[in-house]
Amino acid sequence: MDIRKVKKLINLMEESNLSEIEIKEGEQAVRISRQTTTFVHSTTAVQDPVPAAEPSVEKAARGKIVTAPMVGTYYQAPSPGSPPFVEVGDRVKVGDVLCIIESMKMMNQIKSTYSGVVEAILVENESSVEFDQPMFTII
Amino acid sequence: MDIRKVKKLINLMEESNLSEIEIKEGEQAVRISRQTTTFVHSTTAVQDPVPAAEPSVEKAARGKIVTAPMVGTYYQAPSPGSPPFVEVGDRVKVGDVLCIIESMKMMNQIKSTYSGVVEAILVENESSVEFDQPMFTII
Amino acid sequence: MQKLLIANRGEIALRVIRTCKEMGIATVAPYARVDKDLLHLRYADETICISEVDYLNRESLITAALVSDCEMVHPGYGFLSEDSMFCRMVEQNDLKFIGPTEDQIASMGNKANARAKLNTLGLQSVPGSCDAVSNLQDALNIAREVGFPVLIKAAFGGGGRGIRVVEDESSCTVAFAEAQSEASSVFGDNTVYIEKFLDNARHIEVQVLGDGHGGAIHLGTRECSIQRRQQKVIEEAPAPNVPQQLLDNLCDLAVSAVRKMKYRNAGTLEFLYQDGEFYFLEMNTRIQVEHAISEMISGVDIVRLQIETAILDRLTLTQADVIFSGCAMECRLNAEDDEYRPCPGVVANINFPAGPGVRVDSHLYNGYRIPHQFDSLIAKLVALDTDRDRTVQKMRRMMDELSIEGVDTNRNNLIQVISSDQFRNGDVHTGFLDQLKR
Amino acid sequence: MQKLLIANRGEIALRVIRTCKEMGIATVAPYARVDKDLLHLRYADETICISEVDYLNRESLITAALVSDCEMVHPGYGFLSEDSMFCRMVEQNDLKFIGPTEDQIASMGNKANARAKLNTLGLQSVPGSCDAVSNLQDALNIAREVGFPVLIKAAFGGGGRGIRVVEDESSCTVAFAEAQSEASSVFGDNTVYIEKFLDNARHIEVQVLGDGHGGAIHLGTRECSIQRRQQKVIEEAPAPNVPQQLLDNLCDLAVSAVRKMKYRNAGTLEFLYQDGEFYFLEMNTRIQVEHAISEMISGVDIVRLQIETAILDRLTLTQADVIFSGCAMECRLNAEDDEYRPCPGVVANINFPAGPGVRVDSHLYNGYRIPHQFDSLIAKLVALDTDRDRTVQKMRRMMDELSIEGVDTNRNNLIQVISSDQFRNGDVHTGFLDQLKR
Repeated sequence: MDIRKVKKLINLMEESNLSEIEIKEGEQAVRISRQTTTFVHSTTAVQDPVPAAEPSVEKAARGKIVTAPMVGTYYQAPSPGSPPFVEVGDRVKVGDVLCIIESMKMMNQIKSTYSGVVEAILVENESSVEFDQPMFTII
Repeated sequence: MDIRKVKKLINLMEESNLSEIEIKEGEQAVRISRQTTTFVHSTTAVQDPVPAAEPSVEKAARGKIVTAPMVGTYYQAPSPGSPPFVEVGDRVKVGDVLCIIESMKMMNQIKSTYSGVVEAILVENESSVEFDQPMFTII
Repeated sequence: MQKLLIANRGEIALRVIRTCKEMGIATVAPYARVDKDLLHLRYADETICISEVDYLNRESLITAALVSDCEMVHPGYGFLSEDSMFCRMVEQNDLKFIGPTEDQIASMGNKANARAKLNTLGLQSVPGSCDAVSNLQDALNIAREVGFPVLIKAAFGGGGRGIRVVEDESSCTVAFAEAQSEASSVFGDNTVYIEKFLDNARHIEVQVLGDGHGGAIHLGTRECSIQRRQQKVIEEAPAPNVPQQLLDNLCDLAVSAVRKMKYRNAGTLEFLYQDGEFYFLEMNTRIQVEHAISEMISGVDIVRLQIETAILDRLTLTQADVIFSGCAMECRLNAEDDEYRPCPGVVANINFPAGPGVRVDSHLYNGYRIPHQFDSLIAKLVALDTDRDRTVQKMRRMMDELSIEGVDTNRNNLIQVISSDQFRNGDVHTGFLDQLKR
Repeated sequence: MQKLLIANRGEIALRVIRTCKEMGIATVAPYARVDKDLLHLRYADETICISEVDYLNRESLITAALVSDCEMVHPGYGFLSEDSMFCRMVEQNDLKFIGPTEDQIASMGNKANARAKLNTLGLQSVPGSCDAVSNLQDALNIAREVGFPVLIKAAFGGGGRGIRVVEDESSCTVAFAEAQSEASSVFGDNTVYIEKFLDNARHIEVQVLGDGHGGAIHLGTRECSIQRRQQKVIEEAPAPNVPQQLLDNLCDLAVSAVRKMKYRNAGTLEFLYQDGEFYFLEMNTRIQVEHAISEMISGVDIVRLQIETAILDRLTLTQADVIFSGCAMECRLNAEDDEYRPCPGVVANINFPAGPGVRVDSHLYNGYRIPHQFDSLIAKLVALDTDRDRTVQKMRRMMDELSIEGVDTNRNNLIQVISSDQFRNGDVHTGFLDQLKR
């Protein structure tokens, strides 16, 4: 009987919150049981490391988020000095241009995937955005 | 059955807060169970893995344990050929010599710290014992 | 302070960051969203999410470098590291590409062309076609000339991919057509070439570094014959059981060739070795997974040398500066089952070996979830000792210390190999692992 | 197969097991019950519980060696490693003691005697008494001669313990009486001796190994001036900013002395260095915590050399075999708070640095409970690079990677030291840390 296997079994059991495991391999057999009531913490507790900037869950819950489909530089307007494509409070529909993301000197128009009112603009003009970064909240 | 494995199993059991482990290898089998409330000496309790899966710890829980106060070689009798100091079923009182542990050619008489009947002798003659290893159960 | 973008992930990204930090170079780590928990992201000066799961989008990577004001891009290995278009785009955007020129990548990327080219530079290739083979009749003629079995290889394959064994003349017709069609569909180009199949050969390679102007050095040889499905599993440096004179000749020839190519930055020339002869196989124009063992025997930080070469446009070491000592060995620990199937999962209770002469390069940490989308390599276990016997002994005890819970690994396979008498005697060849498994 | 008992615990026990496994030597690990979760117990071939919390019981350790059929005992450092009685008892029981002879331990254990002895062997001591000082008048005479401030030291102290600073003549009377009384109560012997207090000195030491018959080699110098409360915190090899000729002379003198002593096995001669002169301080007759940095610059496994010397009764290396290269540095990570108070606890989410030139010797693992009864050393972080600047840079990035939860450590203190300009310039002395803290 491999001690390693037994350890794995115990981990399995803990993870699965079982009270008993019995295993036979040919002439070998293992039975493991435990009292679930006294179980406090697992030896293999999985820590979730702090992730990089994540979209705010609260905002996400209250509206729909338009995220950046690519990494690049965010422009609010078609050219410097022009009025922005959209401002907070504007009503937009699916397909309306919301902004431009410049990537490799290419200007990519980003269109709304939702209809509604622009609740918030989450990035600053000419700042860089990363993939999946929230840019607009639309409610 | 390797005693090392049993020891590891018990450690595993402690760490994982298990109440019972049973293992069979061919004709050999060990079942270890514990109640968290009465758990005292189980790290080294199962030193004699008998084929018939006799849970020593249960016995331990029912009696008082005399453990080895030092590492050394265990002798059941004052000299080879002499009758043992005690046998299972003997009645002993506090201060009675139970065995000898040889350490550095010194013969150390080990005296009983309990009064009662010798329920079990957990070590074999001339085997080595480690510190705190259970040697006798007295009820 | 200079800034470098690492166009890669996992252990090699971590490896590059470590050297950058020591050099005082800031790092930018682009990452796919599924990789947001990668260890090196904790140490990078900046991180930029570039995709859901993709590291092959050239525009995204270069844009990430541009928006973060990088001056340099390190491609690592795999992904875009041997993509000449990526190199070109990097340089067109006034970024330094830490690797060879676009033309050198393209030239060596076509394996049929590389054979022909390095032949003219003094390295004999594995017997076979001089260059690409475009029709069946040529294929048959060459195969007859060198003798069956032969390999039909995709010119744009490489690294063990796009290879077809042809046992005899009767199967050649079908195999040739299939190889062309497969090359076309998998590598986007149906060019193939033919090599004699050396069934008892060893895979031995030479680590080189060029300054791009005709200067070059080598960092010795590596033996990489322990392979599963043409992927390396255990490597060691230097190659054992080859007369020193032959190894020295090989290194000299390799350096001579890369000097003539005016090769820039790090590269590896791969050879087959059989019956006392070396045959050029292909050239990898990037740093390799197994670079660590060359670092161990030479004391040279290859990533540092790569970056210094790119920044200064010259080599900061001469051949005389490189002093070799000892024997180094690497075992690749993969999250895979006995059938080499990848085993993603959450790792726990990691215990890596340590102590004198031990190096473990790994991006794992307790609680890390190994994603299923990428390579199964999870740790490089590297040992250095004064001679091969001791190094093998050290690797053996490292395996005893190694434990990881949560995923299956090839640990037991590795132990089986390094414990075998054949391996301990240094009696290895590319079929070793298949024979051991049988 | 030979078998060795490790009369120690923690990282050094693990260190010894690693080499034993590589040498094919079986190991027996005696342990105190509070230490049952120590990492090295997983790797030992046998484990024997010997006490509740004690590693100083000679009989228990030797009995454990005897009942498990060992041939050898490695004492590690601390505990009984410099106990001549333990050495004698080990040898009386036909076990090999991996260290010097009983007489050599006893002779060097008396620090007053060691000063006198090594003076006769060509090493000048720190100015002070020739030998023990038994009365106040002698003490005053010597102090006046060498000039205040002076140190009154317990002959059986050592390793920074049992030292009293006397600033001027007026406090000498009381100090002498107190020093004698303290020496008597703490070290069991009231013998004291006097040294001039060198307030701007550096602590530099030489690693030696002798064959017991007049043969000896050195493994270079170590700079150990970064100390807190006379305990070393950061060490490096070789000692920086000392003319090479002086270091070579020092090593030659040290080897010459240990040859004349017919010294056996590993030892360290400690010196103070001030104004271009080296002054002998004391000799440690065991392996030291900081041995790893000498291993890194020499490529020699000192524990292996210790064991080979003990088994073969000769040295397996000559001085010519030892090639030094690079600069190595060690930071001792302690589980302690800012006031150097030990912090026992359960460690979690350990992340140790790795990569080229990095070695971490530690017995920690996630979930391990650091007991309060022993030393607070939890990891030795060791860096090797081609020169001192790079080594410091490497150590700096190692500190960035290092993280441990569950206990306080001196990580921030270490970062403060290695980041300071003064340290980076190699401008260190034994008062460095106290000044930095102020």
